[in-house]
Amino acid sequence: MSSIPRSMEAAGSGPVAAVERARRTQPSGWWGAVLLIATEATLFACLIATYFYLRFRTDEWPLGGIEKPSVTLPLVFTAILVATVVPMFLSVRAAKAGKTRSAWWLLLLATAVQATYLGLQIHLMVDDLHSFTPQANAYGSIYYALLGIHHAHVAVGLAIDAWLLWKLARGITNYRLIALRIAAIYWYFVAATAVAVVLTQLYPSL
Amino acid sequence: MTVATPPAAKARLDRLERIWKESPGVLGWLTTVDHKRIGILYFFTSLFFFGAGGVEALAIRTQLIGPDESTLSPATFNEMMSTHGTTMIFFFVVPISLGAFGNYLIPLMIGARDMAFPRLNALSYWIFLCAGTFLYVGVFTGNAPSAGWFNYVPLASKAYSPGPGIDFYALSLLFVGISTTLGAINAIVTIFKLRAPGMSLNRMPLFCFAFLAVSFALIFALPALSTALILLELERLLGFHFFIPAAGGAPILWQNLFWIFGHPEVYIIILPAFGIATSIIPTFVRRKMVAWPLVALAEILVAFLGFGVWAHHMFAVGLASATTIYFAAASLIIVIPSGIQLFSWITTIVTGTPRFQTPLLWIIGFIVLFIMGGLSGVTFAAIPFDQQTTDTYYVVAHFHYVIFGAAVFPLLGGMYYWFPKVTGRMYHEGWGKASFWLTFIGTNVTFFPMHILGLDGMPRRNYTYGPEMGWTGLNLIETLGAYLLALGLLSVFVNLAVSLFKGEKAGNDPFGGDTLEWSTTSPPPPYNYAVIPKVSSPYAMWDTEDREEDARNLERGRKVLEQGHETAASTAVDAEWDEVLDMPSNSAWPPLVALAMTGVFAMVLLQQWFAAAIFVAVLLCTVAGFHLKEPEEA
Amino acid sequence: MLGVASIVFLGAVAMLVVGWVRRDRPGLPFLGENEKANTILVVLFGMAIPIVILVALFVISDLVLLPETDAPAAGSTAMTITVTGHQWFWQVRYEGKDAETANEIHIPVRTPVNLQVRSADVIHSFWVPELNRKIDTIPGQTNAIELYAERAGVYRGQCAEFCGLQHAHMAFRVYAEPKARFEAWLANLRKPAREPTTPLARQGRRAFMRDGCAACHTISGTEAEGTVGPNLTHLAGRETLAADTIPDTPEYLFRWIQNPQAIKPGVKMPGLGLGPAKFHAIVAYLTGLK
Amino acid sequence: MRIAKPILERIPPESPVSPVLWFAVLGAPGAYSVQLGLGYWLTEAACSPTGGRWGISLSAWAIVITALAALVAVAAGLISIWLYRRHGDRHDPPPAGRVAFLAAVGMTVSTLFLVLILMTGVGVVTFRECNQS
Repeated sequence: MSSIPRSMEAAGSGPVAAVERARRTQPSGWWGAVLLIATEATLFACLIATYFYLRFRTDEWPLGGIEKPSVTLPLVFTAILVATVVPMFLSVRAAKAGKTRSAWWLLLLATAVQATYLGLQIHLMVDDLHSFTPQANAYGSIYYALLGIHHAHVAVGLAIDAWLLWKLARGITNYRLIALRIAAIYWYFVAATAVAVVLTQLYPSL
Repeated sequence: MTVATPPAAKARLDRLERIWKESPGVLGWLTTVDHKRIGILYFFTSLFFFGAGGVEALAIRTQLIGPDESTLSPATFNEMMSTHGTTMIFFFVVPISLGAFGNYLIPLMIGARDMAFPRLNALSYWIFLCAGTFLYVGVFTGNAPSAGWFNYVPLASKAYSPGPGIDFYALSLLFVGISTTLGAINAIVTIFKLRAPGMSLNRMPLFCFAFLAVSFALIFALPALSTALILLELERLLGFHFFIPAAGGAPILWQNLFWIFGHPEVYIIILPAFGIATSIIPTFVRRKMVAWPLVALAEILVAFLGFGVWAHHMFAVGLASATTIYFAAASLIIVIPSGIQLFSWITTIVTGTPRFQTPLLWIIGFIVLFIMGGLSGVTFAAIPFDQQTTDTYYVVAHFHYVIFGAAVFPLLGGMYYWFPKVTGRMYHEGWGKASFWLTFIGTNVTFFPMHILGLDGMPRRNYTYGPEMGWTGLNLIETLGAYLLALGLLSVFVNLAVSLFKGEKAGNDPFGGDTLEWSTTSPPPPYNYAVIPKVSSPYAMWDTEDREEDARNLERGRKVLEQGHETAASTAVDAEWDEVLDMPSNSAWPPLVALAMTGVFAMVLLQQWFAAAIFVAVLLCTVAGFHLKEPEEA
Repeated sequence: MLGVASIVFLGAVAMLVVGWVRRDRPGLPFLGENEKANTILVVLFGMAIPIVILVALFVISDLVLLPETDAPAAGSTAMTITVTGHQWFWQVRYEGKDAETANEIHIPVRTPVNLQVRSADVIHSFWVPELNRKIDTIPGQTNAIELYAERAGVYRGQCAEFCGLQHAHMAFRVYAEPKARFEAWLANLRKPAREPTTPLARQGRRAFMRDGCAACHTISGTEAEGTVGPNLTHLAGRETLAADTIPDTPEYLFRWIQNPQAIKPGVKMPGLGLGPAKFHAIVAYLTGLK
Repeated sequence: MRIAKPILERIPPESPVSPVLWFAVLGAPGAYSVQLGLGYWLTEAACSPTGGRWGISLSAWAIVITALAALVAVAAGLISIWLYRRHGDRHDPPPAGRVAFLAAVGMTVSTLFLVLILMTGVGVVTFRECNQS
């Protein structure tokens, strides 16, 4: 704790963990990620605000006789996605402690579950498309817009996971540890938006 | 520091020079990650868009020179006025302030060697260039947007604007929004993390406070615009419904989303000007700013309150009274932070010993124009008055006083002020003063009569007016004023262009500046500072002992960081030295990522979904390539 | 408001002039170099005084004056008029009176009228500067204001929200008339269109019905029931054509119907190319529709 | 395996940033944001076509929200004053100088937002609910 490290040079579990311990405030990458998430979160806030704005224009909701959404499956799926927060958190903790291998396996576990979630969600969305389309009316439009943009965020998260799995398999560096931490924050954010999105969409049935 | 460099110091400077050298020639500019070069690229690109927007403005004024003129057809007029607004706001003022001034000066002012994310910085620039080109491809192929810069639906919906003009508008703004968001994030992290050790929040230059405020405002304002644009394009390209009442949509939804972005945007435009003013005034007045903490606060506060006033653009749409009150109250209170700054500037000038050189003249012009624009702005918070004057030339007068007079004058003053720093040469003082007076008079002759016309009932965006309305004389004066204004602006750029080659050598610090950038050479070396500077006040350059210590540190090799592209990172609040970072060097990936993105946007515009998907794949590959090389492998 | 603004502006400029005059002397006039006094000055002029002024402005304009522009409560006025904005003309209907016209609104003087505004296409804004505030016409929404004229006269109004190509030519007139005159005017408006009296006019009527005009325009009492363009039942009673763009004289009317695009480029009305003879006949028919 | 090389001695760590200080600075703006956000959406809901069914009393809500927001602003202001008195001059080196700076900021901000919160509250209560003007 008595010296200023050249942190970007740290490679291998030991030095990386040492740099991580020595750092007194968050690294630049962490700030960048948090700010990006802040702007993305605002985007979701605007979309959800749009949902309720449209809802307050009318007496009938959902519009045009569309059935109210079913509650159980979406909630279960969301719970699955939220659960992946645990392996992500543990993965970061393992990496910080210098246990790169367990970090990698935990990340793989999280990725597998997240991918399954996306698959199931898309399946559910295709089912919905059979009963009503986004072109039907404003309800359908905002319903699918919210869902689609949420799915896009999950897909981006999976791409980050894949890249990290590839990188971490080749050992850890300070740079990769920061990337893993960023990925974890990103998934916390995606999990939070998943909850917000699903509660918004289930609102007519609640 | 350049005087009689001791050999030990000389060796270190040479070594730094070698480490930070970039590729020569065009390739160097294409792959550069140096914040100064990127700043210069931003500067010339946004200046080009300024020229385009200016030509459009002159065309508009020429059409309005007399009643029932037919220089422009109504269709062309509407395209001109829509493109003029869009260009000036999104492709000139914001990029030149954040991209050129912010980029070039923030790292210098805080004693850093680059932005926090240098390659991301390059990417922001290339995206900006591609997005601007994207819009102007539309303009030059006869597909300019024509629903005004705030693009109200349903006029902008497919039914009333069937051509691709609106798509060019919406997609190019989404596109440039990515660039601006990345730029804002970069600026914030740079200011948070790369401040020279010792520069705690209460020792940061006011310029940086202004840019911090702007960047935060952008991060929270742009998503509202992006949402609006995404919804609009989903509606236009894929047949979704958000804005058409028959399908359950709401036209006012667009206005809400747009102005949640749009009003903060006004402050985003003007805050960099505040920052520049607070840099120029202390230098030429030879004293520190009066009420420094209040000014720092005011800069942040303007950005914050800007989010609570959006509906004052919508007082005529028939909102509930209870709703309007929220926004009227906030629109009044937002005057206070501006008042604080205004009186701080004025008091500083009065109590100091000002030298009225060109940069200070522009700032004084700015103060006068800003008071005018501010006072006319307050009147919009009086709802009944707003409901009369909104959408008339009174509004046009008001916002040109604010976003031309108050926002662009300091940019021009700043060009003069930092010209010697960037180029190493002095501008011509006599021509500088003349160009100021020409522009100042031109601005007032152009925009002042608009107040009167507006109060007399002339609506904005009319492509013509009848002779019986009695608006002929003032319109003629305005148009002549616009030509004068164009001449004034031209003389600024001619002065600077000639001085670039013929100006006297400037030296490090021709004005006795107050902030760190004046301590390094003109132009600064690629690594900015050989020694990470010592900072113990917001006026670092006036702390002579600190600067002498820097020179001694160079000789002794303390705080030099010469093992690679290195810079110091500090804690966010009190700026204690926390780590040494390795910064990336030249990269060809940023322009490639931007090109791939252009492909995606172009294919979406053409509704070639399969090709768009291919470009998304290409984009992913380029992003992966971007991250291929890690810093420790550099 | 202008007075306060002028004082602020001149005061600030005066201080700048003081700065110029005292450019070689540091410190404030009288007070000298006193950092505390400087800060107090900034707080006083930049915060304290503005807060007082702004709160006063808020109370006066937004709490006391604002209710004057309130939408009238339902049923509180003697008469309701519905104005619908179209690209680029105004449709005017007298509710419950079965009377319709375009681009001119007649109201009885010193009588509050409930004005309901709507839009048929994009957003417009209804604005008669001398009578009341602006009110936007929003598709899917009905807004209301009170129209009240203290003195008889003609008041010009216009569209104040950019609405496309011919936003500049979307004006109208409000005629505030003594009650009796207004009633007579309204009684005439409620009648069906006059039958043509001359052979030329009859010929014009035939052309109007057969050659396309009727697809867009309504003339009540005839088979012309189009709703795209303005109602022409009493066209000859109006003073202007094409939303206050040109005077309603036979010469202008002829030029207008022969080639509307030359007078108002982009207007939805096409030039039908029927030849001068038919156009003369149509003008003869329309000028009879008093 | 490379090791991160230290280059300079570190200064001893300083006192952490206190949450009380940030409450003093951000309390009043936060309270105002809640007032605006909640107020806007309550109005939207109450004045919607379905609004009648929900029976939202805008004035009652406005009074409650305004009172709470004003309370927070006053508290933040008082804490700022207390902090400012305790930590000398803003020219001192950090952290004392920074705390004094932020406390000065807190005092100004709290005053300003208190005025704004009260203006808004009084304004909303004055008007007939959901009336257009």
